[in-house]
Amino acid sequence: MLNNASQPDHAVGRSAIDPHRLAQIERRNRRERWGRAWYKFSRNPLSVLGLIMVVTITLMAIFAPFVAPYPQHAEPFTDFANASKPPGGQYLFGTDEIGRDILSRCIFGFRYALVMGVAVLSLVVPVGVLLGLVAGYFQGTIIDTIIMRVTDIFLSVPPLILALAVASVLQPNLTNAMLAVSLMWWPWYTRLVYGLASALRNEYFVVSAETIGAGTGHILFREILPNMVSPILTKMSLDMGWVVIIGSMLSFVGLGVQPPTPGLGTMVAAGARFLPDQWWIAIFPALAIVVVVLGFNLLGDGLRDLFSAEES
Amino acid sequence: MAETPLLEVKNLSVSFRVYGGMLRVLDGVNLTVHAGEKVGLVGETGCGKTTTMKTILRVVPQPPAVINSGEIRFKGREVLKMRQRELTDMRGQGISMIFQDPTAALNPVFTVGQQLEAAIRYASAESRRMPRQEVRRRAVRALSEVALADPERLLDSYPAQLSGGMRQRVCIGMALSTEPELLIADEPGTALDVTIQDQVLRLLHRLVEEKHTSVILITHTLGIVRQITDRVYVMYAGSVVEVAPTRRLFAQPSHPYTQGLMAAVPRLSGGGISDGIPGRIPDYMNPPTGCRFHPRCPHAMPVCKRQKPALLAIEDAEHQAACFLYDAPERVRAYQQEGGLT
Amino acid sequence: MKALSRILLVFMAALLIGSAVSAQDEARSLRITFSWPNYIDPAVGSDFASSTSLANLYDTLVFPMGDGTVSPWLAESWTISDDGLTYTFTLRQGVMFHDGSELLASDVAYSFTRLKEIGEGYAYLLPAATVAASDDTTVSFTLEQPSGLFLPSLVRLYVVNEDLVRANALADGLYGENGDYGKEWLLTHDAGSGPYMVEEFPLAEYLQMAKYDGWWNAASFVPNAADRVRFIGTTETATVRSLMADGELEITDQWQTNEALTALDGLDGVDIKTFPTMTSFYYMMNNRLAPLDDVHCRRAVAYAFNYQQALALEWPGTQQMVGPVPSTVGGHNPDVTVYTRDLDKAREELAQCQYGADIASYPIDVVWIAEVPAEERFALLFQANMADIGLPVNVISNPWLSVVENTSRQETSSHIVTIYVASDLAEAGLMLQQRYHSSTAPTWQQNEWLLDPDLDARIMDALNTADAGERFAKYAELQAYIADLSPSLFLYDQLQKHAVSSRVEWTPEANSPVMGYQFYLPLIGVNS
Amino acid sequence: MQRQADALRRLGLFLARRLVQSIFVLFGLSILIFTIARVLPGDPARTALGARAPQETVDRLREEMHLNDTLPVQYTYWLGDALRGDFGMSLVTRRSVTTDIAEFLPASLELVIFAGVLTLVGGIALGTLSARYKDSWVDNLIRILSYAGVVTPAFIFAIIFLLVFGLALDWLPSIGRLSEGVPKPPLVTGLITVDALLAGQLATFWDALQHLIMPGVALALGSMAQEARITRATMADNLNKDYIAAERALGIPERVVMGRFLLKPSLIPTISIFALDFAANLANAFLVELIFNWPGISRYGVNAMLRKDLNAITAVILILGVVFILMNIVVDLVVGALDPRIRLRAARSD
Repeated sequence: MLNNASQPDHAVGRSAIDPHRLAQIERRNRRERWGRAWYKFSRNPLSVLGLIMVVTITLMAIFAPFVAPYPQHAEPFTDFANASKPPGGQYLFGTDEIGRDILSRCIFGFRYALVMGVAVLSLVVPVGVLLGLVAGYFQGTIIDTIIMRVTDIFLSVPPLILALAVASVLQPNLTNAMLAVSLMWWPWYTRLVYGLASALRNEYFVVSAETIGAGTGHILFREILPNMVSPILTKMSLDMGWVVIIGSMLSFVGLGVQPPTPGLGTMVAAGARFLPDQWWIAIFPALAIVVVVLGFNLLGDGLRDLFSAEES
Repeated sequence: MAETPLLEVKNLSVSFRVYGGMLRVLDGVNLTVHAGEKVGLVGETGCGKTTTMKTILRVVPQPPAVINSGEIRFKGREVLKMRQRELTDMRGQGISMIFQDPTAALNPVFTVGQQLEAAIRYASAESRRMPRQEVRRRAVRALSEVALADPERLLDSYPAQLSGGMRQRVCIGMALSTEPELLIADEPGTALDVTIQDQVLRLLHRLVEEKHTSVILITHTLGIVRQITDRVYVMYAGSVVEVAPTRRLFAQPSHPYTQGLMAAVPRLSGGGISDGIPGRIPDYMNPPTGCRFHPRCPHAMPVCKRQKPALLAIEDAEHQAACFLYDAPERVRAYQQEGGLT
Repeated sequence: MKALSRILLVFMAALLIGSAVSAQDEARSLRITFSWPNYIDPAVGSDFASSTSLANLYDTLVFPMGDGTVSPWLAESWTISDDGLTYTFTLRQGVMFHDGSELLASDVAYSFTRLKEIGEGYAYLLPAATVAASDDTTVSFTLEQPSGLFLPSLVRLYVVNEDLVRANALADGLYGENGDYGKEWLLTHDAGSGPYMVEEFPLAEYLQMAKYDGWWNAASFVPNAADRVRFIGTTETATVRSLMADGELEITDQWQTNEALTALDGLDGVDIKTFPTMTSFYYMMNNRLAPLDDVHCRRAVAYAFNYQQALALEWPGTQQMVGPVPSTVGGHNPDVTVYTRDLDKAREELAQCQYGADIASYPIDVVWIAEVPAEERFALLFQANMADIGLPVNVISNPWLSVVENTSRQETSSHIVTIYVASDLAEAGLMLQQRYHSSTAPTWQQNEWLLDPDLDARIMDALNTADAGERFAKYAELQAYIADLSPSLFLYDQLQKHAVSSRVEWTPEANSPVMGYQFYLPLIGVNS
Repeated sequence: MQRQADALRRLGLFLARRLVQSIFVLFGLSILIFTIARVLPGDPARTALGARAPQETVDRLREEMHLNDTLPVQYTYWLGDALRGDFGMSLVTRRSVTTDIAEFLPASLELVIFAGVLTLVGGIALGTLSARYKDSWVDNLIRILSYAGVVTPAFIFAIIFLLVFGLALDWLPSIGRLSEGVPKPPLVTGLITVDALLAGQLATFWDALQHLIMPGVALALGSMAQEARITRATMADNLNKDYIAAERALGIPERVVMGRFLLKPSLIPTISIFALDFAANLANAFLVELIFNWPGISRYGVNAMLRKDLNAITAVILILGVVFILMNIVVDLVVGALDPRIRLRAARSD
């Protein structure tokens, strides 16, 4: 799991005579390592597919107003004359019961899915990682006990149900849904990082940094943290998919994105009333969810393979 | 020479498929073992000894391994064409193998007894019908034979509870428990310290002598080869480069690689051999053309780069070396006149 | 592999045998889907599923008729004292509860006391009174003040079996010596005398009832009345569709979308049945929030909305509301101002409104109920229509509980909340009280916040008028007054729609529009 | 004998330690949920009785629920009641939450256990198949299907199954746990299939089983795909281990090597993930339960959340927490049973 490959470079860096040349070497090494990594990554067509999907979805989300055929359909809009049109020429994915283009709404739906994922992870990862680092480094102390027991409490219930409980207490909207999911998600990072940190803290480079009197902050963030970047990145990529699923389930029961804002889960829930005859109203948003999750899963698996291969 | 050899390997080539291409690990291996014979196989780490042996037993993981060509005959039957059933019959009773690292070769989640008893139970059609107690009795005997005390208790232990030496003995006991005709011993005891290694080898030697088992002994340690084996194969980078009766090999090492190897003799264990010869074992992804040893060979000639040498008799067919130096003298002259290589 | 396929084979065979065994039994079975939960305690239940169950499990003193009047039922006759305060009922003899004991006047008195003390469900409909059973067949109620609603509201006084309830009451409860008043037991059991009785009630799944052959009025059962009725607690479109297609459902719930109903209509042997209800769809405007605190602005909005297009989004046959109450209730006034889309008039009204010149800087929020997704399209239509007079609109969805919370205080009440309101009785006055009396302002039933003491007094006066003709005349005046005030947008009277199997003989339109009586089971026939 | 007694003692110690930890975690969890539930605006007593209930009844209920006390005091009352198995009244069903859970938990357990069996059997079988025929078309097909399974939410499967097998083909019953007219077995475990077998009612058993298939499979597919992927990865990894080559070299038949010597060490990650999936399914099943009108605990819990039914919410989450923790203990036991190294390490640390 651990990527110790960077360590020798690091050790050399300490005893260096010509820092300029060393920096050059390090740059070249890094370039080579990235090159090798990319080569390995690109050998697996599924990982590349995942990357392409994620990049495409992200671009579509960012440039939704330009990509979507009918961007105004993602806003309050009615066209009852074209309501519930099946997929076809003018509307590739058909229209919903209000006459809105489902393709356009799905493209905007990517936005909210990604916003949710990015917001949740950017809240959760720093907090979870920091707590895990501290608890792992101060293993056996009271700090460790407090942090990890609280973590255990959050981990003792499936995250979805707790997120639902929190979301149900708050006003239903995207922000609160993100807060609810975040509140339940950080412990998973704490636990991951805790395990890694408590293994790393006895490594020679940490011990040697301690002996030369490096500060706690330096040890935590410059010595330990860089060595767990790959598992964290992998987990983040896989988690993006999960957050999207959980977000869509919250929206499905009405606790997430509120209509007429086109949240994918909201659209599935609204479309489910028209099954099976107007299947496109529910199925395309559902497929959109699957595509997002699939993209991040493929990418995450690719990263995991890559990092685990690098380690061996 | 009229009788069928026990084992005959002809021109065996095996590659490994990896990210970025194929590793051509075995490049035309030839090897013969006669009934009752003890054959040594020496060469640097990574030269393909273990792969050859695993391929003979067809336990090399496929994929990533791909058998490109060659024949393997055990008692005249073609191993590469065997069906699963025949393979299972051949393994154990016919050929059995002691793996290099006893820790890795023992399944960590089963007791010694469970593994040993399975080996005994599935050895033959008769043994499959044996009552449990009989299997157990034989398992106890197999452990006693390898001089392990308190075998009853050992049978109920997990590998993690044993010392390295005990694990090695267990592996030997297991390999012999099926009473094989041919035993492949892959560097037995390398993982152990020298005194225990010595004990283990003595034990192995004694057992195969008692049971008249044919042996292929893979080792780095030339001293052991000298003590135990009748004949020696020397491998380099996926091919056999020299074969001779043990005494003749030591008296007159002929292939430049073997000569280098002998020069390195004082070193006891694996990695050291190459210190005697400049350079490293080649990259299997893009191996050297012609003779794979030529980049490191002090006598290299242009032809060595062009063409792969076949095994050539030194004095008679018992001693052969794959080197153009042993071609007909006039040809050797012609090769040498082509000029230096470097 | 072989072993696996053998197991599979056995399994498949077992399935076949299993399905053969579980084939339908002979009894006539009627299955209807409902929106859950279903509270069958007469002092608790009040929504559609509950009202329907209660109407069939229990009997009442009087019975609601299709023409809006009530007829004798458990009570054979009654007298009203001259001051209009005391009602004395003479009970029918020989009415047996489901457990075989006889229904007596004391049971009626107990039921009334129990309902009022618990205070949930329909308790608020019945006016405060003292009740006394002078003998086994005579029970009298003395009101604190005269009420025109007392007699009609008796259709919500379900008579429970006192002994049975007492026997099953938990000692520990909120109601003093009455313990829990049998609430826990009555959740899943009945103590009634009605035409059907509870057979099985797994709370989250369905309510199964069996025909009660000992019913006092057994002669009214249609010959092919169902032996067993199951109210199934689901409204999921796909599930309902699957049940209907497989012949495992006779009547669907009323919550299916128009699209789903059209599709169901396409199935063999399934038709759509519609009938008017006492439910209307209102856009409740907050009359205390700018710009809707100006009557001219409210009228401008009322003239700008496109009612015809809204009706086109509903099931064919749906009618625009005429005035502030559903046209099915007694005392409805058909001659009131009815707003139709007329942009000229709208602009005229807007010009008179104090915010008219600057209307674009008074955006209004329209809140629709998230649990009723069909409301979204009307909200979006409203938004599009208001753009025509320059009024900006935000469309917002809120879950029901938030709406309840927000409408309970004036400062959190939005500009407009879109709500379906059902009248509990076929009385125009009751709907007026529910919608516009100050007492309901802090509830979801009124987002208007009229808080007009004069109007309150007029409504109460009308309700307390015992004479029906006089009462209805007062109702008519009130309706005209409110229509001119334009406190709300009166969208349409809801048409109730069900997909019905052709095996079923059902004429809900002949029944009383009082909620629950459309499914009066003794009158519904099922053919096999 | 001595060894056995030793092992039992160690097991007892392990369980005792885990139980103490669990009690601590549950205690913390109860504080967490109680806090979440009580920050809700509004009067729970009023909400419970409805807008029209008389004020005096509401006051009495407030008194009974100790709502007039401070939060910590309320919590102690609540905890005391909860320890006695009394979680108060549910607002949705209007009866004691304990009764509700006793009724709805077995239904969910039956569903989740059925899905769990499918997950385990299917996941391991597919994973083994995939590993055995690595890189062949079988492997590729299974891998693609697994991906589809992992990324598709269970409720989408549920809808598809309902439309295909319930509606279009009409092979399986769409809703509930039993068909109309099929006799209910006497209540023993609450799992209808088990109770029917205990009572010898075969017809009921088959009917209940048919009702289980669609929701069970819909729920199982996701975790089954996950298990298959994990099993494949571990097996493919272990397949290259020397001990497998050694066991093959000893002439042990392929079927024994694969089915015994490879399977056991490969199951450890699978089992760990499985147990967590099992507990998570109990909570995540609500949309599946909704679609198939399955009277389960998670549908009940989510309904409670949507209706702000505080007593039910707290109780359901606590119960799920208990199941989750129990499953974690079971994982530790099973993994310990599968892997002697873990057992030995645990023994040393004692």
